[in-house]
Amino acid sequence: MPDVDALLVVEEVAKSFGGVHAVDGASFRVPRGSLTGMIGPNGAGKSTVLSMIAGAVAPDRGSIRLDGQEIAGLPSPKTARRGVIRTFQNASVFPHMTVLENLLLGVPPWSGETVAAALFRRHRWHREEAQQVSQARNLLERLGISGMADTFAGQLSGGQKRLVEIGRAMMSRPKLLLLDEPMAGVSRTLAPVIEALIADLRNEGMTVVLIEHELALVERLCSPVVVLAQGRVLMQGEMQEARANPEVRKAYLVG
Amino acid sequence: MLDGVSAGYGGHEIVHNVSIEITPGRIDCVVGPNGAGKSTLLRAITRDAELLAGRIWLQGTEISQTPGNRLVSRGLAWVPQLDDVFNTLTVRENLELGGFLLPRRRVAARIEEMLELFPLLSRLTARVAGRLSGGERKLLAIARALMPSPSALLLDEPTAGLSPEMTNLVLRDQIPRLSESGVAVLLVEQRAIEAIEISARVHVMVSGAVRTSREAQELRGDWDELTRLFLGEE
Amino acid sequence: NSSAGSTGNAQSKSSGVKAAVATTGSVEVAIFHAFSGPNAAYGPEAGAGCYPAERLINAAGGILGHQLVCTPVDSKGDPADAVPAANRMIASSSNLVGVLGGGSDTATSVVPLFQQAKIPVFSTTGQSAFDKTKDTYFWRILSPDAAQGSAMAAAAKKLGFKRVAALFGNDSAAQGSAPTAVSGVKRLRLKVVANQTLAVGQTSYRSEAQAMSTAKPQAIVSEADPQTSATFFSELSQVGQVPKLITDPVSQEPTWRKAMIGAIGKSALDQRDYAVVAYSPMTSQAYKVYTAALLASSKQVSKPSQWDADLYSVADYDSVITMALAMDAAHSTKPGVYNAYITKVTSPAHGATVVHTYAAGKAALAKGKRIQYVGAVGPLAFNRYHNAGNQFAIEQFVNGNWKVSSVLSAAEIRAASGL
Amino acid sequence: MSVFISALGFGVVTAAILAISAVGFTLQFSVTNVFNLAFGSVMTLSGFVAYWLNQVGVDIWLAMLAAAICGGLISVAINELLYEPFIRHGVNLFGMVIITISVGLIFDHGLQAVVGPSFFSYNAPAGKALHFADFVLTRQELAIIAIAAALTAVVQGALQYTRLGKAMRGLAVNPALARACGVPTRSVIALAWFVSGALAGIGGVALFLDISTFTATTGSEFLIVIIAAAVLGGVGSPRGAVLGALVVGVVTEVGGAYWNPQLKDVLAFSVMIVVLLVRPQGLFAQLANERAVAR
Amino acid sequence: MSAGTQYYIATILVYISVNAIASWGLDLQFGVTGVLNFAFILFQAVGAYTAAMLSLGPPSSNGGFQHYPFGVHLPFPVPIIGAMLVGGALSGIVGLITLRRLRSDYQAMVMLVVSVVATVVIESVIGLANGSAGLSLIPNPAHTISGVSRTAQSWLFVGICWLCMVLVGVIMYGLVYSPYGRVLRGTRENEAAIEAMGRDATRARMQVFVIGGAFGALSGALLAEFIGAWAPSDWLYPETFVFFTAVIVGGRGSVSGVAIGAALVCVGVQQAVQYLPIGSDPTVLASLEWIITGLLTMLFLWMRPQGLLPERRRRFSIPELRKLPAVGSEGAVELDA
Ligand SMILES: Nc1ncnc2c1ncn2[C@@H]1O[C@H](COP(=O)(O)OP(=O)(O)OP(=O)(O)O)[C@@H](O)[C@H]1O
Ligand SMILES: Nc1ncnc2c1ncn2[C@@H]1O[C@H](COP(=O)(O)OP(=O)(O)OP(=O)(O)O)[C@@H](O)[C@H]1O
Ligand SMILES: [Mg+2]
Ligand SMILES: [Mg+2]
Repeated sequence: MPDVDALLVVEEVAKSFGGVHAVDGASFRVPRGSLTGMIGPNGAGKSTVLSMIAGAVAPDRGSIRLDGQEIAGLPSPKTARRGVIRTFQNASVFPHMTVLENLLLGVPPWSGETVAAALFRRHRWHREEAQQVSQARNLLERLGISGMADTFAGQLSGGQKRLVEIGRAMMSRPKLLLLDEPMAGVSRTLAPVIEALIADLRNEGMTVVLIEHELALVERLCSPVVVLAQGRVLMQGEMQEARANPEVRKAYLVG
Repeated sequence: MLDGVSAGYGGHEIVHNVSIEITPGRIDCVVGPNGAGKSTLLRAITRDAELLAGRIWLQGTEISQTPGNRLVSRGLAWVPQLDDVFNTLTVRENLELGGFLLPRRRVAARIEEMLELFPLLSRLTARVAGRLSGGERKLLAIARALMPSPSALLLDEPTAGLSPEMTNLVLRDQIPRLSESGVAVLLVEQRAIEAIEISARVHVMVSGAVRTSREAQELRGDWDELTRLFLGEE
Repeated sequence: NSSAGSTGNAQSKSSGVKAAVATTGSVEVAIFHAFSGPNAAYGPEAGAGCYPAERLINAAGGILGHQLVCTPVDSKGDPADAVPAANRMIASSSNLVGVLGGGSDTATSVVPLFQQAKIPVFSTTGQSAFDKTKDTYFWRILSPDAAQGSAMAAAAKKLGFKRVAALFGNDSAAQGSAPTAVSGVKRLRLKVVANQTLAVGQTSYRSEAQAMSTAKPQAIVSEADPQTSATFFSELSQVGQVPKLITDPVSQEPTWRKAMIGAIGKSALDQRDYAVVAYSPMTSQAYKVYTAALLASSKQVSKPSQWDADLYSVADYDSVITMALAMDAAHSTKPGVYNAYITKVTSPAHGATVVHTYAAGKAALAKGKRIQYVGAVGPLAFNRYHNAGNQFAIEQFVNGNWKVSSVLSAAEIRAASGL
Repeated sequence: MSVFISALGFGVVTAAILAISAVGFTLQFSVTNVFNLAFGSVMTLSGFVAYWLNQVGVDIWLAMLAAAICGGLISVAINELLYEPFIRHGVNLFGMVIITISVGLIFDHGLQAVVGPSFFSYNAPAGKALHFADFVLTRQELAIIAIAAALTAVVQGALQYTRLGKAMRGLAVNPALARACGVPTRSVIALAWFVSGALAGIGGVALFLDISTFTATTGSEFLIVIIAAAVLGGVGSPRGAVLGALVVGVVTEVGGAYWNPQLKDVLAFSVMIVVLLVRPQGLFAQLANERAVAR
Repeated sequence: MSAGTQYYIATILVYISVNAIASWGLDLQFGVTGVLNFAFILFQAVGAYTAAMLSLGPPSSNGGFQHYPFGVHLPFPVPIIGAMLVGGALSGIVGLITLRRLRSDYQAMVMLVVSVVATVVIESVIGLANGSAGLSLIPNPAHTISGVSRTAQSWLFVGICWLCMVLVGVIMYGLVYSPYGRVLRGTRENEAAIEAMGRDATRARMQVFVIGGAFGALSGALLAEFIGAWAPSDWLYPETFVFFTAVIVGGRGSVSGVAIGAALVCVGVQQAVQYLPIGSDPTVLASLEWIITGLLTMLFLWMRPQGLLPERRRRFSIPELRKLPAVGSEGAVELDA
């Protein structure tokens, strides 16, 4: 029975890659409107869980329900259209396209993206695009890279690519945003920007899942947190509980 | 033996001015968050990343200019973090390639020694390495690196993907034993606490630079201090 | 039509376009054929006809005071390349008076261009599409491929074979004669024990050779390019006996012989091969003049002797001489003018002087006489579709030369073609 | 039945020639990561070297040896002088495909400009046909089959059991680790190119012997079939290449015997496509990992 | 200008437009979307054959010397449109087979094989398209206009071709520089990311396969009508690489660049070689053309991998954006290099 306040329910999902049990029966739920943190040591299976939710990897077993609807095994474009948007752990931009265009690809598929519309409804998509462009510019300004709008994304530094990727995900105004270590490789000056951004998103009511290694940040932002280790969920609860939980503490530092 | 090393890829500097000394019979441990440059540091030693500045010595000889494939004969061995075995070769073939520079007749004997050292591997010799479990695979990678009996060993997260038992075996058992037999070990580990327990010195690396180097005893058991350093809570 | 392959490359003094500019006062005949690609033999083959004619005409003082120049232009053997090449040629030479060209590979696309440009084109295409063409600038001396096929069937009958196999390449040249050859053999009540079409250019025909060997024909009626023939017959000789061969002018091409000798050996080839070719009394005066001029043209034609029995070369020689005489008769080198005189200098007419060389024709015309040029291939009797057609003979290679072993009568060929 | 058996015999001959070349092609790809579409040109060029030697009276089997050495050297030279610099220049896998095509075009047409668009054949009698039940094979064909069997066995065996072979396989999957094991990667890569080129040379001469006449583009035309065999077997796997060659060879000849022989290649290619639809990685695909060609 | 010169110029112009159309088709697939279609020439051929059969009339109509399964005599522009439809449909079928399951390097090789298979089939099964003799006497629509000179007719055909080119060019601009084109480029750049953003990469590839195939077919239809004949020797598989060279030289993904590349490589090189002062041996000239094509490709990949006119970087100018929401504000989005 679907939980009323849970947007996403993950039950007993498992995935192994040629003998490696990356995820081994993980269950947790993501409350609607929450900023759920996901922590765990390297190789705990966080990214794999994320990929399964986003449809990039089909789980071997288990169920994933979004708003009560089963999405496990749905291919990633379809999952994305249901409003689940993810970022990648190694920032994944479109290198030979400008930053602004990268952001525009974040907008959910819109009218200008079919052959007929691209050709015959130019006015309409021009208008829509103009709106999207100004929105994208605002976002770039917020991200502090508005000067880079016309640069090829491939020429950016790692941290800037990350910003572009987050920006792209934000453009899509998803139901569920999955962020895989958005702070990794981001400079100290940019990190607070992203942090503020994520906080804003939560305040605006978006549901976010955040994978992050920096526990202080997780503590500041996330509630609840899901702790993964060795492909299983160790606990789900508040960060303080997690910190206090010796098992978690040991798992996080020791494995 | 590392002196002011800066390294990176394609001219882009990732590791800045790192100096670390490792000595036979001692374990040095490098810890730090993801992307700190730990692996790059090791790759700089093995010539897989560009050495942009600084010099590297191995047992008194400078090896900063030595091509990557000559380092083995100088006694250096390396277990990479990822891609640590030859996926399509069998376990035995992996070990044979590890002993590429050994005299032919030594190879078989040395493989037997390795199998004794890692009994788990002995029933896997005919298996293709790519289909091993993560832990088995890592053991194989370590065994492969040990084939030429190196005098210095670079281990990049040898316990990643290992089960707790396996981790124990590797960290508590094998590595100290190697070290005791006179090998200089440079260990990169995410399992900081366990690594510190077996190490002599700990180097905390953040954003491409060594933030502190301390004797391991100072940190042992002091989780909070370690967490502070390691998680970047200053 | 003739088929692929050659060792000789035509060489002229300067490039096609340059020649037109450099030799003012001269008139130009283009050798518009494939010099590259699978049909690369066509070009040199036509060159072996054009250059001897050029030599003789110029030796006789040229045409109306103009020197004649042969210019090679590569059609590459495919229509898409041939069309721009033809248009470029027409555009860039102001003194182009005639074209040798448009083989079976390109004729349908380029002949209309020459028609438009009002330039006479002497084609060697074997396609039936031109049997009743309305193109007034189109001229064809040799019979179409269909007639060739019938002649091959008639030859099989004449040579007394009962069990006959057909073996043709799937290229356009071979496919021109294949249908009439097969239907002819059937019409003559011979047994067709095998009828094979080879996909040209394959690396092996073992299955086909095996099937052929099993069928045990007394003779194989065949046309295929050198490489295909060589591969097939070399494999046939490995699995069994190579029977007699009834071939077409392709087998007189040096490259075909070279390839086949490599495949089954010279004596084996010469004992078996009966080439059914357009009959021309190769002992005729015109032919002797041609061979002499050909052998003297070694500057422009590499290894000239390899072409001396090649019917297409001979026909191309006759084409150039005919054009030249028509110009003399018309007192004009203008293509649009002299085209109408081509039949006049070749058709038999009462009181016409029969000539066998350009010099003789020119002299007779100068005296105001009407002439009939009887060429190296024989009389050129163009019908109203500008097709001349020819007789056929069976030839064998004896002591280093092609020898006529018998001539096929018109009745014999009619029996095979049913026309 | 006898039709089938004799067709099978012919299939083995075709397969033998294919196997030599396909193993060379695939070996080189797996070790060096360059999809070398100039391979057919190397075959032709070496085949012509053998032709020239043969013309001055050298026995064809000796000439084949010379062609092997020549093919090896040409391959090494192309790699060192062209491919390596381009790779170091940052040209990606797809760009390299285009470059190898260009090199092939330049070779073929350069050769054609020199020798002309003519036909050539070796001076080598095929020998008497030998009958084994329904198999009919000439001495020459038997020799080619023997050479193919020996060569593919040697290559496969060397890869499987010798230290250098293991180094080559190791290099194919993990160059950095191979270097760390002390493998002199540069020389091993050069060796791989040499062996591949030598196989191209032998394959070229065998092909030219078999079809008895050849031109300056014969090798490149045959390359498509080689690729089909290699892809069918799983690019990068010498064992797969041999199996692919067998499938292609037998399907073409048996198919040709029972069906329209003109379409026998089509049949083989269709088999290849169907196999790929069922097993997208080919029959064996152990050495090669997925390589994205386009950007 | 003499009639001959006019024909020559007309020919060049026709070839430029036809090759530009074809190169655009390939550019859409390979340059913009990253699909390596080594069978591209096949779709040009399909277009040519289709147009021929739709305009020649029944096989018996020209004396019955040509064999093809069926034929009708339809007026311009029906054959051309039919060619595009058939070309697109066949493209779709080939795409369904190759694009869905195969990895990209295998895709390329399978395409190459498909191209060869098609040639063998057409040459062997004479009834399909008259074997290697090919189809001829294909009517040129301009020649049916009576009452004008032949020269005028040929210029009319140039007009038809350039009209088609402009139309295809406009479509190319429309597609490439639109949100749709952005999705295509995204597919080329990063498949995982574009799928994570809710776009179906396989579908995008299929679509450009069909559209590009239709463009290829259009070029083939025009070419066949112009030269009046179409045979397997016109579409041997190496011809595809000429288009690849055109795309690389012009600039992958760049609409105007590729048109220039097509003019330069497909027409320019061939014409220029004829004027080279290196003697007359036509054999050498033909070889030289291929050699130059090969060298040009390598030269560009070394010196200027982005091509003559690199793919445009789309900039959105801010000031005009502010003035926007007026309907029909085409100027709002400015394209510059
Ligand atoms: N495609 C794959 N093939 C094989 N193994 C994989 C694959 N993806 C992940 N793994 C393995 O699965 C395990 C979990 O990986 P995952 O990326 O989910 O970890 P993570 O929790 O995100 O770690 P990190 O914090 O380092 O990002 C690891 O051991 C990893 O090596
Ligand atoms: N081959 C490469 N080319 C360019 N940059 C690279 C390469 N490999 C790693 N990097 C970059 O170098 C930085 C340091 O990477 P490195 O692998 O050394 O980190 P690490 O400390 O080992 O991290 P982890 O704990 O995740 O293994 C990262 O930002 C990474 O993106
Ligand atoms: Mg992760
Ligand atoms: Mg690392």
